[in-house]
Amino acid sequence: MPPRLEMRDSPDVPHGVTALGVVAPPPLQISCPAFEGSLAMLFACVREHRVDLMEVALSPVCEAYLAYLVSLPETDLDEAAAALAALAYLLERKAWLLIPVPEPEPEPYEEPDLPHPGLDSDYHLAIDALQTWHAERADWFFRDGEAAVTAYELPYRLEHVSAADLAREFQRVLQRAKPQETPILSRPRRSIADELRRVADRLSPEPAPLWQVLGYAETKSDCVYGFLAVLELVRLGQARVHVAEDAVSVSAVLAPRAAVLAGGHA
Amino acid sequence: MPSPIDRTLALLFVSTSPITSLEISRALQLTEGQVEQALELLETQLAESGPLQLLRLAGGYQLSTKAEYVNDVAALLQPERSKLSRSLMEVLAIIAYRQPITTAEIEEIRGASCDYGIRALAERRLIEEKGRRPTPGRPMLYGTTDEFLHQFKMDSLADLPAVAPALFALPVAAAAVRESAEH
Amino acid sequence: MPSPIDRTLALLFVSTSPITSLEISRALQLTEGQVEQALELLETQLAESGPLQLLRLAGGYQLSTKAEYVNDVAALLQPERSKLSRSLMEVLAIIAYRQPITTAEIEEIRGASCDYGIRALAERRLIEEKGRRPTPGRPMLYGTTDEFLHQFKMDSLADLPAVAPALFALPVAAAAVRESAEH
Repeated sequence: MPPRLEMRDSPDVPHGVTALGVVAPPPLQISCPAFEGSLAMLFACVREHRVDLMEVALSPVCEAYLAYLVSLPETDLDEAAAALAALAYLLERKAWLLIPVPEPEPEPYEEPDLPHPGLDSDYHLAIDALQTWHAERADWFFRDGEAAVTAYELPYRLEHVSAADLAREFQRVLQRAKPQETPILSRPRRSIADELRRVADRLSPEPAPLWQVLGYAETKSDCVYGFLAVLELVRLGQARVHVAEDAVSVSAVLAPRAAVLAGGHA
Repeated sequence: MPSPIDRTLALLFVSTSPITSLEISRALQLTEGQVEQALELLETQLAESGPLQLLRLAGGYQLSTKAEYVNDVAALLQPERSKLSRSLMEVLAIIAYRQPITTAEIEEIRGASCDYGIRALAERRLIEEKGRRPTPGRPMLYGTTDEFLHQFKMDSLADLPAVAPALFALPVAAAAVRESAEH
Repeated sequence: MPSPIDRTLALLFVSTSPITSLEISRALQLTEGQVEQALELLETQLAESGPLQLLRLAGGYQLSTKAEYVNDVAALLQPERSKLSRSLMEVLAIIAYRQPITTAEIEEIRGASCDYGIRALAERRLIEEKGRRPTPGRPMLYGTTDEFLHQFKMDSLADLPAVAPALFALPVAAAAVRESAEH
């Protein structure tokens, strides 16, 4: 089995294209007192100032890289190039570190020291404290969000409103509520058949209250005619009356419409 | 052990819609009588000092800020003014002229919901509950308050400006009105 | 004219999230000094009696019921108590102390994946995206929200538990906490 495949089994660095779409360098493993891990990890750690590059000898890494290039006939060029770029970066950084410079090297981003991998006990203490606070906080209750705000959309200024405004408003509401009725000059003649038809139209198989069945009635005589029509429909077996404790309701008996009307005329 | 008054106040504080004395008594494991008593004391206590007041609304109780803080509250919340004024005015006018009246009747006249209006007007102490109508469902009746008379500079409801009499008789009690239409 | 204390209380009552003394002073047209004084008096007054308390939370002031009323209120509201799992707490703690931080960094500290944690915490609005780090890949940076401060009863990040001063890397909190740790 070629050494390269063994190296790819390393869990630290996936082979090939990473999730970020960047080609990862081959998983060359480096092991020294200051650092243990892959070339990619070393690159990342140096970049983020988590490893002192002065403590890591780079010449064995370069040798390993050359061995990797030589030993693998089917070397992936992208992969090899990525490793070369990482190695070049490390060598340049180390060169900068070795040459005393009057000005500090400019850093694009200041990264704080990260603790050692794995959660240390300090975090556990902090988590415990936060958990306690969270539990204590659950003992407090606040005014509920949305409902409260709508309840306060009320600053209606009354200083400029008079009783006359109130009257005008009332009149306006009433006008909107019911348009002016046209006066009835003479009482029209009525046909009981029309009345039956009107009532039958409003009946459904579901029992409905009497007032709903007579809903169109606007005058006392409307009510009387409507009621007579209901009685007639009941007599003809086309409607049924249900008497409950506090209400009377009427339902239709399903039958051909023609029979009703014929009955009415009869 | 906190007093029933304080415990009741805590519940009212967290409720943003009216709660009944029954709900309070269940939560606090007190009798309804004890809760009613606590509510009465709380109402007096709040009325005497502080910016809050206890309202009796739709058969339940609710806390709100007193009317004199409305400008402060408005300055903080910056609510929409113009949109609401008209609908509040309508509900108030209907209640003033047709009291005592149920919400269903107000809605019939207006052709629109009036829950918000009732609440907002009660918060301003312009209307209050006036008992229940002895019909099925025992709906709550609303009427105007002394504060309403004071705000509109009236001595009694008789001072309300007259409205065209023909329009005056309308839906409320359908039978009565329909009868009058026949004459 | 109502007192500044009562007027402040009225505003706190209608606010459903923390409000700052600046917001109060603007609404009441008082100086911030006057408001701060009123808040201080109000805090003492509420602490002495009644079921409410004044809290400094997430950079503002807010009223809540006192902890001894928890059972009464819970009996009324029957709230769903959502406890955060230990693994969510780990991710949250790392973000809180090391913000702004990338998922890769969190995973490195924890030694375990944190995708689920990030999503769950963001859904609870405890954390949010805080921009991208200007490094290759431009990874997303995460930090805590005001809701986090509110849920963990903190006024600012400087209130993070000082049990572990070594954890502080963020410039905001670091100074304050290290100072307090020195005393």
